[in-house]
Amino acid sequence: MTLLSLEQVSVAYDNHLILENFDLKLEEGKLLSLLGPSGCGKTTTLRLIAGFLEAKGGKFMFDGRDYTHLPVNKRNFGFVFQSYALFPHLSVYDNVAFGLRLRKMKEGQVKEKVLRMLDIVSLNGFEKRFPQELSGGQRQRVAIARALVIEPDLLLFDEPLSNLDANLRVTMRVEIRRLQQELGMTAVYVSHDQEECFSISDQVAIMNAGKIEQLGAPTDIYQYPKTEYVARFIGFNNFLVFDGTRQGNTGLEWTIGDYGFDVQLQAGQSTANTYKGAIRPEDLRIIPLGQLTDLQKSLSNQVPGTVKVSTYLGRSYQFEVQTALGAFTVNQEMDIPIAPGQQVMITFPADKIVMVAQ
Amino acid sequence: MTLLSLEQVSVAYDNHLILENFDLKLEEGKLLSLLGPSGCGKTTTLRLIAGFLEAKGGKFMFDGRDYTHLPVNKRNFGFVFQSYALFPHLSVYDNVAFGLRLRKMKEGQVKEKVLRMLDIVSLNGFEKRFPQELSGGQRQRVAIARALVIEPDLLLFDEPLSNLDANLRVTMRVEIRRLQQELGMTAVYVSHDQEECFSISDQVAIMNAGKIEQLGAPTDIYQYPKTEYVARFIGFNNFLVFDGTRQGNTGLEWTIGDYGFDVQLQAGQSTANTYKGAIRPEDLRIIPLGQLTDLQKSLSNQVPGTVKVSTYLGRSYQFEVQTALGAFTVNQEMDIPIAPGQQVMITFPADKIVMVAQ
Amino acid sequence: MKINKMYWLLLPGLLFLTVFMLIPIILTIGSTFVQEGKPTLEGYLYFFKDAYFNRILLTTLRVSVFTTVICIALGYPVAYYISRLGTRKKGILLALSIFPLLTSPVVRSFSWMIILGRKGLVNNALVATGIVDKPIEILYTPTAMIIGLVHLFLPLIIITLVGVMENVDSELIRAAESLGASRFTALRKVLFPLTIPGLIIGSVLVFVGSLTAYTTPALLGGKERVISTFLYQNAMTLNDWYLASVIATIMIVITLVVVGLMNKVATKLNPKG
Amino acid sequence: GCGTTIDQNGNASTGGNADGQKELVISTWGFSEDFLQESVFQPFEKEHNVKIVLETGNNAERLNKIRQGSTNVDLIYLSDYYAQQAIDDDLLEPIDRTQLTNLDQIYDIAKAPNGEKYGPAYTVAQLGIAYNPALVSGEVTSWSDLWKPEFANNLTMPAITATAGPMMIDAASRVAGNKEFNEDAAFTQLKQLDPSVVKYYSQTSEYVNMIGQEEIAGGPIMEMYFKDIQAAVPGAKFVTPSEGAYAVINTVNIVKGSDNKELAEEFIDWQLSKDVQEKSAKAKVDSPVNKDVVLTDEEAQGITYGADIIENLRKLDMEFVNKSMPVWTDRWNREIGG
Amino acid sequence: MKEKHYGLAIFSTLVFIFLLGPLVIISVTSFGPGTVLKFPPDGFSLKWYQNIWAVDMFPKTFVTSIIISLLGNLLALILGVPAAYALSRYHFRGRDLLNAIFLSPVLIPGIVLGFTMLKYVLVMYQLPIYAGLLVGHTVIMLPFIIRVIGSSLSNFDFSIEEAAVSLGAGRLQAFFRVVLPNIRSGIMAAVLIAFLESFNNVDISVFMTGPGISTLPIQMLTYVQNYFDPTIAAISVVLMILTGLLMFVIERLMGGLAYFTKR
Ligand SMILES: Nc1ncnc2c1ncn2[C@@H]1O[C@H](COP(=O)(O)OP(=O)(O)OP(=O)(O)O)[C@@H](O)[C@H]1O
Ligand SMILES: Nc1ncnc2c1ncn2[C@@H]1O[C@H](COP(=O)(O)OP(=O)(O)OP(=O)(O)O)[C@@H](O)[C@H]1O
Ligand SMILES: NCCCCNCCCN
Ligand SMILES: [Mg+2]
Ligand SMILES: [Mg+2]
Repeated sequence: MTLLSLEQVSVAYDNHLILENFDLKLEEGKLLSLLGPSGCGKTTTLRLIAGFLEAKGGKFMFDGRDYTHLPVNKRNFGFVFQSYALFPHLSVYDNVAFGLRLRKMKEGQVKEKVLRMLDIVSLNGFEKRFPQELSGGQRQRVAIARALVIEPDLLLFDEPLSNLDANLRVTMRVEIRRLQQELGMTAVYVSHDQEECFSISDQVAIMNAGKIEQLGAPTDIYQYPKTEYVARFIGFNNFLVFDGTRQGNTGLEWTIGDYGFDVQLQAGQSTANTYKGAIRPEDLRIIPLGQLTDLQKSLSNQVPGTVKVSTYLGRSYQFEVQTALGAFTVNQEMDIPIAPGQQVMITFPADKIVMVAQ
Repeated sequence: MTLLSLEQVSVAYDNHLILENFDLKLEEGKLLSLLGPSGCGKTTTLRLIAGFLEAKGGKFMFDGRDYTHLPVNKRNFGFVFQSYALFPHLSVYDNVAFGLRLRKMKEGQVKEKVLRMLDIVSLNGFEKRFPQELSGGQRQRVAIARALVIEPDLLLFDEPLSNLDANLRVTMRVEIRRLQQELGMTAVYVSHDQEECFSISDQVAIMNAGKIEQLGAPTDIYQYPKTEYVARFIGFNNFLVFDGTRQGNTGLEWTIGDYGFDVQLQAGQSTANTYKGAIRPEDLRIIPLGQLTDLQKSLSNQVPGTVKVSTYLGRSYQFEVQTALGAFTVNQEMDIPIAPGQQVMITFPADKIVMVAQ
Repeated sequence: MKINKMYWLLLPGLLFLTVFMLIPIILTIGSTFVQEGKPTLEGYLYFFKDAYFNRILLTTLRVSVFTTVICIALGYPVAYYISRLGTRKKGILLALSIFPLLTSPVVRSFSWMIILGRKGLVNNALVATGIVDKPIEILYTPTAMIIGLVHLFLPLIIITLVGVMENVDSELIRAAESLGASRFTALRKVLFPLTIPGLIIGSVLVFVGSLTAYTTPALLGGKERVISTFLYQNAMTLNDWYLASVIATIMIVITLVVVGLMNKVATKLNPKG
Repeated sequence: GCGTTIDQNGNASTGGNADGQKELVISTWGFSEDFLQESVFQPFEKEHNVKIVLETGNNAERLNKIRQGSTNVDLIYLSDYYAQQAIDDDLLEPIDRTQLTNLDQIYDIAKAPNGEKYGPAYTVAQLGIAYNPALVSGEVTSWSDLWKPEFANNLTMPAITATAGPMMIDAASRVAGNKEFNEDAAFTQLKQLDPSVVKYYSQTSEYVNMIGQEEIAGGPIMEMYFKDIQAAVPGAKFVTPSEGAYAVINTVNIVKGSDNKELAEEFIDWQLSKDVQEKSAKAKVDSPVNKDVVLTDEEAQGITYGADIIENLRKLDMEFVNKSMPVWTDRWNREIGG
Repeated sequence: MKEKHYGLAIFSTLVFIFLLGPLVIISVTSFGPGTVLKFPPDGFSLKWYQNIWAVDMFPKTFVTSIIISLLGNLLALILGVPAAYALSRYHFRGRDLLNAIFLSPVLIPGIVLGFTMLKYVLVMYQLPIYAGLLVGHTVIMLPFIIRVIGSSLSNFDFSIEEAAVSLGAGRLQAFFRVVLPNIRSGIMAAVLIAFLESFNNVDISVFMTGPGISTLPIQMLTYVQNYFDPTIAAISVVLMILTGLLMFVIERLMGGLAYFTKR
């Protein structure tokens, strides 16, 4: 059942339109992530849903009721602010208890809930501290606890984990997901951490300058971006700008000059020349030219080039490779990196190239 | 040449010790990252270096001079605040120009530098905006620009990119690294993004409750954590708690009950039973039991188990596997995930097991 | 919708002021432009043509401006000092700064006589240390008037400013210092602009207060006249409320101009304030 | 105590209170309230079964209030030209002198200071010169002595707005040698005095404090305050200048529209009675105008007493003063002390 | 975090000497035995303190003053706080004009304001004296309440108010539970200044008092026109002691002025 729907909503600051005819639908009990570059309107969308912003036009329906003009405090939505917005005059405990007390809950029950929630965000023992006396990450966790504890009808998260370390971030996102699913809460989630978005969401929306460019299940988006913009955003940093097609050894091949590329089309895609091939750095493979046999050299889906830069990424190395078709970025796990200046062959696996609208 | 050194520094809020006998050395022109869980004292360390905090004891030397009691403004350090701390009464342009104007730079030159810096942080056209009129990520970029533009002797970054999207974050970190190296600036960098830390740093310090637990080059730390704490922190989520050694097929084997593990020791490590084996989820391999030959089943470095949970991570799937030796987390790239409930064999590659102090 | 809400918040106060003050005052001021049923500016021309009146006006303005500037110069640093103190000390100093307001002007002027008089503490000290060889005249001069007014209004500006300064995030001062500003520069370029709203209101209160003050200038001011002397003479002794209202209107216009100027400067210093 | 006599609602418009007791609203200065309550108001209240409610403040303030009619005052005490202002503005009810049985006991000067239609003075005091002999060489005997070098930079004078202000203009005119009042001469004369003046006082407390702290050597002052001056400067002297001291005349009048005119007249008569006048004099609250009051030397200390003094006091023409005040004030502002 | 400001500390000390020095003299003279103010006094006496109670207009008008100032303050807060909030929370056309209007009572010379209010509020509107006095005092307190609280709100981060609302607080609840506690130093300043402004007021009270009703400053003024003894000094000392006691009680009851100033 559709719980939340934004229909043709427009939002402006002063006379500067931020969202224009924005549409969004979300099923009950689902978690939707908003992903998009800084300044594209994610916070604005959340604030609109929360009721902090008034739409210039359009309609916001929630649970079958028109929420467009419903006051914020009547909405029972939980909001985790990008800037935390903790109450400076209240202790950690009182910050978290705030919403419960407004609901006239008995102190005993308040205490139980608050302490359980502080436990979840690993802040036991910090009850008496004031926000000024906390580290950035601790503050952020208080903000999360405060929003979650009221078990709202809709949860709105604005970069809730941005100031947490990797481990805590994983723990917290698992907790958030668990609570959300256990309590059947619906949620809209903004984060810059793509792994986080993909792992936590039922739906991901990729935003571009106030519009949703693609909306879908995490695996769909991750594997099959529909546009160059989306592809680029989710890490398909390499593009092949085809100039035609030809018959190759194994079937139809896309060409750039003399180079031929075998590509697997997705359902609904034609061979029309309105596509670019996109591929992730970690899907490209490079081999020093010297290690290749002549046969290998003659295969399609290959481009020779020179390593320009090599960067250590922890797990893998990243190489900038200059080729006749432009520069490509390749991430490859290896023990001894290929040194800059070396000649390499880049391989573009046919099943990893995704055709995207230009 | 050692540019910066903290010697036996202690810092306390009220009477609550945060850093105790803290030592740190940094060479000129190098970038050091501080990594550690939320609340471990990273911000405190930066604030101490910046001069916002007074040490209870110890000494801070910079460039051969005693900086322990030098006023903040005499230090010429740039600070990027976790909370941005933008001047609300100044436009983006004036925020960035603030430090330059203090240096009595001519307006023409100020303008040139400010505009170039705004270009670097992709905020052209935002000059006249005020902080309140910016998105979270935009504010963060202004904070970065403001600190970088003065080309300080030492740069202190407190989670400078936490609110940026993945692409921008990479672009920005490359820019920061480039500027830092080009201008020969020394920097201390706090971030929760480990990839960011490893890719940008000359040195990484892993902090634990106000102490540095391990300090070293990124590759060293990444590959060879010395303690369980560090290992856990940088993603070695799986541990083998050995109970002895025995002679195996290929040499000495570490044992847990009947299970035997071939392990490559690092230089300096003995066979004394004071180690745990640590291994990353992405270094473990699982194969459904049915697909294994009997021979394969009898090899060492293997443990059978049952998949409990499977999570989509974008690139790979994550599996929780329950075994006789406890639960292990495995990340594996695959097109069709192994369903929960299936029996699998986990393989622990000998060269990926790292021995860490307990 | 937001706008409507806002008007509901403003309405009660506005209504109250309108009924009890605005309408009466507008009628009173309006009456100064009418004589025998005809519109006239005679009352105003009478004053503005008069060099003597203009001189008094200038003296008054000078005293008010001096008082305001000194109050800011003394009050601002003290307010900053208080605002950064531990909570306990802060309370004590705030309490101490309101004490002067609890003393009657007459006894206060008596104690200024003890301090500034010919045989007062200051003159005794000056003579004893040989800085001057005979007592200097401070009491019953414009200087004494200004001292008295500063003593009267300093608490006002201190309390106002402490209230405002506490809402300025101290991290901003650190940010400025990290960019190379000395503490003083940081205060000047960051704290100061952010406290402008409080400073303006404090200054307006002091300026208007010293412009309209009657008792303190009368008690300490010696022979120098200020404009409120005229207002009082006309109103209370001569019972000429027409001229009194004219003078009052002139004073109101002056303050409006000064407040306007201050707001202009304020917007320049803190466009977001 | 007097707390019981005050209407807590402050609502004096009914002219009576809940128990049907009449209310007499008296507007007065508000000094010596304890004495007045006990010796003047309470006996009157008892005798007439009336409740007296006080409105206090200085002349100008109270005058303004009866002008606006914001409270219904029955009786008002005013000094000198403020009474004349009230008359000029038609705020006072003509008095029925036949009701004032004690009128023939009082000095002529007090009988009808503002004309037969209006109230009598219930007290007359003299304005003379007080000084500190330690700071002034030689005797001070005359108004003209103020112009002597002994007073250079040592003198205080009443401000034009003080009760004594207009008297000093008259005095200056006379010092300048004019039998008839000469305004120009008066101002020229006062201007000459200006360099000597440390401060023009508008409150008597300023005078007392200044002389106490030796900021001044002396200046014109009402005799009734001399005891305070002596407390500050034990050796101080008060003189009645040879040209004559000025009469400070305080009257009591009925306010127009009073519902209690007869009662008010009875009160005025009571205020003039030997009994009240004597008690007031002995308490050193008011100088008596009732000729039958007999005081010992000591009782007369600090108050203006005795036919010889009172009959020689100079009394200004109040109507003239009032008419001239705007001009005098303006000239005084411009020409003196500026 | 402790910051050291020796220069500032010395400067502040000097300023406080300036502020409090005259009060020390006043306090000392209040113990003099003579009927005129004298410094240094000739001896020691408490009779002027006794005199405060002997002249029963002092305690009486003191009570009136306190009641008027407190009630007026409350009224001014009720009228002023919403206005201050609206003026700093929302940016709209006509805001400057409204700001000026709300400031206007301090721009008008008190005596003219007092006289005008006498003419209209008491005479024309026929308000009883007590009510008129209250109205007059409320009018002069309003600008202090609105502008001082307003300037505190100008640096207020309203996102915490949004947080409260999102947690289910109504507008009023959010204001009282979140906004107010965070600007309490501003409120404290406003209430204090307004109270003192009213408690010390002469100009308005002179016209708005009436038969049987007066305020302490008016009573004191009346007194000094006829007596020169240290009673007034003694009253000043008593007022300071009362203030000190009040602070002490606040300190005990709610952890001090800290309650109002801590952020
Ligand atoms: N003003 C303060 N008073 C008391 N304790 C404080 C104060 N500021 C910080 N702390 C405590 O000091 C510890 C270290 O804080 P710090 O801000 O250095 O952490 P951090 O490593 O930067 O954490 P994060 O990653 O969450 O920002 C934390 O436990 C925090 O609660
Ligand atoms: N008060 C304001 N006035 C004017 N423009 C604003 C205001 N607030 C935000 N904007 C602009 O609106 C756009 C969208 O802002 P929003 O905060 O929704 O971005 P975002 O997607 O949340 O970005 P980020 O990831 O950086 O937080 C930005 O370009 C921003 O500059
Ligand atoms: N005891 C005499 C009463 C006279 C009141 N004088 C009022 C003086 C006004 N200047
Ligand atoms: Mg945002
Ligand atoms: Mg931190």
